Amino acid sequence: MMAEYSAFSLLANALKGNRDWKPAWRKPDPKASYDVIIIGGGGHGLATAYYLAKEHGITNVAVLEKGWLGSGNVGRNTTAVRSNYLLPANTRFYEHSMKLWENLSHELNYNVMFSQRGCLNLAHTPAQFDDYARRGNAMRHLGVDAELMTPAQIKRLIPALDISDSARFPVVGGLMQRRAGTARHDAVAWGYARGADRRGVDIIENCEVTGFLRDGDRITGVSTSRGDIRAKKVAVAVAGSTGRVMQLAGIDTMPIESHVLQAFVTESLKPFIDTVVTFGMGHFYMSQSDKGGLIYGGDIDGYNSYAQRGNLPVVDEVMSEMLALFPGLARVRMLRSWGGVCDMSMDGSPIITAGPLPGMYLNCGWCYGGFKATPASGWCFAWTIAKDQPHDLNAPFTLDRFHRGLVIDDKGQGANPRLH
Amino acid sequence: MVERQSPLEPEFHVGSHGNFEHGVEILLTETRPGSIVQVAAWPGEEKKLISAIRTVAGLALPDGAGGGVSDGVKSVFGFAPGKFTVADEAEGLAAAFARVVTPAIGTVTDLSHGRTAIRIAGPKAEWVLAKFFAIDFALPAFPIGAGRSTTHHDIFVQIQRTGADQFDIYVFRSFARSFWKALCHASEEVGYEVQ
Amino acid sequence: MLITCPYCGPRDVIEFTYQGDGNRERPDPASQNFEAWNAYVYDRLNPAGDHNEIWQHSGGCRAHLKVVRNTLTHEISSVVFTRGDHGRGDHGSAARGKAEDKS
Amino acid sequence: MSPRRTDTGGRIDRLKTIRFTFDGAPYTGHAGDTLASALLAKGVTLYGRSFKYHRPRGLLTAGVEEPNALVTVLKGEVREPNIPATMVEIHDGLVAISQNRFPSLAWDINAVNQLGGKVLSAGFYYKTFMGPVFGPLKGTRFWMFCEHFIRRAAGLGSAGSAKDPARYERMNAFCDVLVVGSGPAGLMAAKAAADQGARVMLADLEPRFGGSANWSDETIDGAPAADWARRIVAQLEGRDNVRLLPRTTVWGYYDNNTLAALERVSDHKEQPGKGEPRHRYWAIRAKSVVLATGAFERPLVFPGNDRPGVMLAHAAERYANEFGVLPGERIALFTNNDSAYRAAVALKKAGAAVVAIADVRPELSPEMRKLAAEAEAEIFAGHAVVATEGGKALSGLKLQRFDMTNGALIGDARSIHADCLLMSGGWSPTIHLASQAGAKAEWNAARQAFLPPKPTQQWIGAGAFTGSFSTTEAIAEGRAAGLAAAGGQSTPAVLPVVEAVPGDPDPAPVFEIRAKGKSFVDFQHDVTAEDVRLAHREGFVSVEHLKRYTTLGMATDQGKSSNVPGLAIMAEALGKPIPEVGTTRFRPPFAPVSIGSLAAERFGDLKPERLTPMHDWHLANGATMYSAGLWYRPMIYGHAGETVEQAYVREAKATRESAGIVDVSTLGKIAVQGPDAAAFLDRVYTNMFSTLAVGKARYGLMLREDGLAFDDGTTWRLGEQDFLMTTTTANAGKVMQHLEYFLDVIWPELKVHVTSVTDEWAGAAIGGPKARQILAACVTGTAVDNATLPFMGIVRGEIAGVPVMICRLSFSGEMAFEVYSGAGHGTHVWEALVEAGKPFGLVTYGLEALGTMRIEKGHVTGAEIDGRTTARDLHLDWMLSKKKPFIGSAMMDREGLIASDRLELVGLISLDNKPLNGGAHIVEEVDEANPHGSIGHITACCYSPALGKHIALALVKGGKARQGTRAHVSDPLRNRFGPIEIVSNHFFDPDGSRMHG
Repeated sequence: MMAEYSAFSLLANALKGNRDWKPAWRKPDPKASYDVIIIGGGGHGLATAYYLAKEHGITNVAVLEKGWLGSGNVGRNTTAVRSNYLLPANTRFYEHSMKLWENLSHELNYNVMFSQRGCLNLAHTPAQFDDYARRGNAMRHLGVDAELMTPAQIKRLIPALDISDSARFPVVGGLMQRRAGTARHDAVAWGYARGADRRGVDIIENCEVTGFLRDGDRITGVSTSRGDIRAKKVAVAVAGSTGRVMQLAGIDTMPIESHVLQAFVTESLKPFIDTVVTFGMGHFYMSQSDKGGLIYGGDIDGYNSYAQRGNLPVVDEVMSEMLALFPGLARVRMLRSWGGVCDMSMDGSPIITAGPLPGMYLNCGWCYGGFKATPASGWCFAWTIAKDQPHDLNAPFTLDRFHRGLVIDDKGQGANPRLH
Repeated sequence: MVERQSPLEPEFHVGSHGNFEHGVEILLTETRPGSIVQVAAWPGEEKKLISAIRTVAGLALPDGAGGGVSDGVKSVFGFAPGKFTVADEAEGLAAAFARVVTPAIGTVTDLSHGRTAIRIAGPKAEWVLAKFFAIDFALPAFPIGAGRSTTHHDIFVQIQRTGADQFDIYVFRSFARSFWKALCHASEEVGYEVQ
Repeated sequence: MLITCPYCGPRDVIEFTYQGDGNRERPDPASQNFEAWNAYVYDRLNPAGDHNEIWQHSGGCRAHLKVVRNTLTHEISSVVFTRGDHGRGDHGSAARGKAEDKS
Repeated sequence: MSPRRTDTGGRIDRLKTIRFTFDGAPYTGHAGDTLASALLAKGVTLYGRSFKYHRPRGLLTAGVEEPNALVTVLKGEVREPNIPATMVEIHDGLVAISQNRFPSLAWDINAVNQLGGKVLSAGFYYKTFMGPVFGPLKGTRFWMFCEHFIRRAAGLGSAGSAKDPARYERMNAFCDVLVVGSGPAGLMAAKAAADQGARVMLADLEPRFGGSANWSDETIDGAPAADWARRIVAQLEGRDNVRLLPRTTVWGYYDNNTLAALERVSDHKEQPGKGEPRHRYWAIRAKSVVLATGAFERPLVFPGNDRPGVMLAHAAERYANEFGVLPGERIALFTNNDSAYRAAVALKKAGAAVVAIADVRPELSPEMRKLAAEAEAEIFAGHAVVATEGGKALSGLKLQRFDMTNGALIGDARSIHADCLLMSGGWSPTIHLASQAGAKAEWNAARQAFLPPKPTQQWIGAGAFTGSFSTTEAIAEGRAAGLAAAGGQSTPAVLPVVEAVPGDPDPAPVFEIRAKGKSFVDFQHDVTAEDVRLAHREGFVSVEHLKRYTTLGMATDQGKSSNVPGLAIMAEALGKPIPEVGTTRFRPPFAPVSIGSLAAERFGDLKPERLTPMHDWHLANGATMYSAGLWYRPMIYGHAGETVEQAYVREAKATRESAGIVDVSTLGKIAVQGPDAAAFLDRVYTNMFSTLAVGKARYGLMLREDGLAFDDGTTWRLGEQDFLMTTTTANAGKVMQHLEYFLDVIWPELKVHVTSVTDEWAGAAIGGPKARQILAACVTGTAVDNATLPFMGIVRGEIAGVPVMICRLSFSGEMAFEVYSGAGHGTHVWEALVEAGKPFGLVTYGLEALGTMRIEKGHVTGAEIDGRTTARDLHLDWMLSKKKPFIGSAMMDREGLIASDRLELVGLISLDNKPLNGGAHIVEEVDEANPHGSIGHITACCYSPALGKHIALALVKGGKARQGTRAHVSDPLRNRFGPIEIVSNHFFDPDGSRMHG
């Protein structure tokens, strides 16, 4: 039995020179077959494995990761967690996630550093303020916390924010979700991996899926760089790589485009901002990590890409918006930038469903909001895989909703993934 | 005749500004042409349109995308496939084109009020423009007479080089004042004069 | 990233607007084939590799371009007008050579 | 003894004294000094505190890779944190302070963290702070409580909130050849390319061009290398095809050879020139790039290697030769390679005593022995440093015999008294830009380094960047690269002759000396060799896991000196060769970049202001402006003492009673011209336009391809083939792109041109019972009576000598006219209309009154056409032609779009006579304590002067069927609950008798 993590075990191990710590998860070789194979060792895949084992007792499970565990978007995001959506299907789902987040460190015995420091959406015109009020009220009517803030209250919360009337887009107010916040992204992957591993799940890194094994239409397993592996059920949770993996199954077109999203971090600073803040007249969001770096991002680059590398126009745009809110940061320096590949769906909402082929289960369409969904995504996907039907929470997130006109379009942008 | 109001008026300050003690290296002015007209040909009708331009404006367009010419009074340049901007100190150019450019050739759109023409000249004109636009202003890449369509963030412009050190910028009227202020600001470093 | 517009020459990506998958075929306007309409509106090829795309040179000549671009490397192997030989002749793309970008 | 300035030498100007302060104490230095060299010359040994343990730290390097000596530079209230002192050029008045210490650099309370030692090992925070399962601190509270303190202890410098008064600028550049790095390789490349006539840019992050030539003590063509470099630079300066960019860090290599660089234009000046930017951000499109970025020296990992006074060997050489500063009086060296011997000689020449050279290699070449003798240094071959001594400065070190084949330490340690220890662990080529450009680095076992791979973009490497560490090679490769980059033929040439000390470029494969005590790999983040081994034990063995788990290489120096040693220690733990552990991909930026420079000219000016032709008139006449997208529009023309509501009620009331005028110039206007224009509009709009007569206008609705409502507006037929389309203000650009897309991509056969003419026309809408009389009073050239100008008719005429186009259409619901004139005449016409209206009681009104009147009429805008509603939801299905297909027609009847529980447009009347709020929700039963059961929301609301009630438009589930029923507003955000009646959206004059007149 692996040692529980605690202050006591930390001290006890330190006294022994930290020599007795064991690997956080095993590195097993793949077996010939499993009950469930999950393609994708990111946050969602690992959470799915964890909840399959924990909630449904299905432990003969393998998670296949083509690179190192957590190498996709779970380790490339800006770590915000919130459930401040407009449309009920989204709000309910993300609120379920929020509730799981609130107990996640205990549940996993791994400190994912979930910090409920709040998320504030700034409004810059009365019309936008009304829009946020609509959203906040929608949340309140589903039992989710939300409140409006005045510029004076906002200034007290974020002293460095420019709320002057002379700003090009003055702050007229904001929508605050206090229970929102941030978490340590890598820890989420590692915590779920450790939790799943302890329940018997095989986590297999450096194992790339190269094809699907089929019996007629039915999916019966996968070919991988480490050999064929059979399974009763094959679940796909590969986010930005959805197009690639589905192509291996012979499905060429999907309501998904893969786009690159850049994120940025500054050099480490003493505490500067104690909440997550978003700009209403563009696309900018920022928080501060516990290490002190300001972590921020903006819009996607806006073209299909698998390159995990962006271009300059978005860099310039994000920094311009950042300084419009925080003119004191002009001399602070951007330390690092990186890119993640986002699975942009046609309505900005995800897909968690059985199918589209028999024996296959699909989890994708996270756009750039997948991190905060991690617990609920895994929880609902595990349910769907275990019971062969969706939970109420993910029932709206079907693949056929687009064709049926049942889109869940929080931004109202239509079938234009670049704009979601 | 009622004079047209310039969108730049409150921000148009004649005189020398910025770092001019070390010499003025930029001249800025609004050229206020009487006519700015867009003429556009249907595919395959470009030659006829070009000859219509010769007929109406007396300007012979050189070959090639973005090619153009100016005689100091009238100017023309291509800014998109089959599309040209023609400017004239005098008013009435749109009506003149409307008589010559038949529906079979293409269309004529009067933009005399809708675009503001700003001229930037001087030894640092390329330097200042490079602060705004991601196009190559060097003479071999952007010859005299030629035109370019480009943008600076939200501001769309057409630029014609009307001299070795001189560019005419056609900007949407509603953006003109903001752009003018930015242009003045960017010229401070090298010293500029508004004429 | 630079895209070589057949009319304007190489320009920074900031001047362009992405209009997505260029492989889609719009059904005949009067068509009642809803599968085809749905596929056209919602389903996209999303290849890891060369992709046929539509871009608009919205910050330049505003022409729409068919672009072949590699989604893994961002390398562009071909750019042509969506309208085909639009504007050939004196003020088409002749002066800038063929509408191709091998950079 | 301590560091000091040498009596002679260095490339500083000893005649120029510069005064500055550090932590409040006054110092002096010379022109050409960095903050680091100037402080070092004054004997300062303590520069900063490390991140986690707050250990005292000195200078490790002399350049951009410095992890320890970070300072905050103050310009008044404006703060610039985390700047390496090695990169700050001193100037008079410079104010720098140390950071991450309290109360002072010398006495830092948080240094107590060092006692935490092994508890604070890598990733300790993942294993604790989860808190109790029950009680007040359960859930996330305990962690958030701890986090509060952790955050305050973490972080380096502080950012400020005062706005930076400095100017930042962007510059777009194009060149044939960009040369990055101006050492001998870069200089030769730039010269060779320039000689070919190419447009060349040469960038170096240092203020002085020359790179290693500035401090190498070598001679080139018989002259000191620095003089040779200066000569080449002078030649380049005189050429107009060369742009020289000193103080310029090329930090990003993006697609298609787009490179990003930061030029620090005026940081080194007391005051920038008038209009001069602080930083200039160069976006460079280079046809070809020469990467001559050199190499970084690596530290060795051994106990106490972080003590102030332990420094990289070449850094000391640089301080001595370039700045005339000795980092110590009694200097020892510890090396695994030959390059340190050159440093020993240089320091000896500069006046220091070199007391010992410990070399891990048992066998040393005669050349090295000769150099050691020249430095009068005692050699300890096959030895390693196993400990250092001292507090805030080094006092000594311990050597022990070392077997580099197995890492064993043999025999007793011996102490050496020294105030400075120089280390050299070999060199890592600076391949960051090549890596960013998309290629994976390749391990070279001989050099013990990652070398640049084959290019994936248009670049050529030269010099130390390629692993060719000698100046002779750099010169030859530089010239060849420059020629090739410029497309020139490689020709034989007589190359400059270099006189350099000998040296084998290959180090011994030793990275760590395992002995008791903390051995640092990542200095800033306090990652020790033990931390790397702990990561290994816990399975965090891939290089990315190593980084993320231990934070190795994540500090402000981004692992420039720590990556390879860290990887080597992990490789050893795994028993695998280094290349199998992998290397991380370098990402932009190469070195941190000011955010101001990236915002550039948009710092303080995020977006342009779009102004209507009458903007100045509005301001002069008391308008309060409203920012709508980029536009500014009058919100109200308030009278003294009026509230916003009083003003708009007055304006709307007056309009309905007599007449009002509003600026509508912001409406999108698109000229749609050509023989197929009418046919095109039939496809674009849901209703028919081909049947519209010339001289008439029609209201049109557009759908998106998916069948949802997109935009609405009137389109005027000005000629058989000539239409003027209007769009909503917000959607003007989107509609334009929509039309262009269909014309260019879907229907290229249509002969239609679309042109934005929004800015061509000034628009004034004048409405109210007296509107026609006012027009009649000022319009000439046409009648405006009902026969000449019927509803939706268009006439041309003149107002005040200016041609105008008048269309009779109404948004307010009154008899109304839109008067269009050339934009340059807009104010002229507006003033004439206002003047003509005075006898009739005409008021000017703003967006608030406009919105009020449209709510009263039940017209939709962007609040209702929100991208989720259909024509049916908005009761616009009468506009859906059944005679023709149009964009969206095939998709608009899908099951989800015709469901009965869709949100539909309704009107609401407040039954408690209290105001309603935008964004309030509608419920059947109020539950203030636990709001639930929303059936819709308010999209727009106002006090209606026409009805004398508070009313709203709303989208409500199955709304049409609910008309006539009661419900409640539920607005828990603003604590507003109350009864409402659901009614038709057409509150006022539903049959339109007023506008039809």
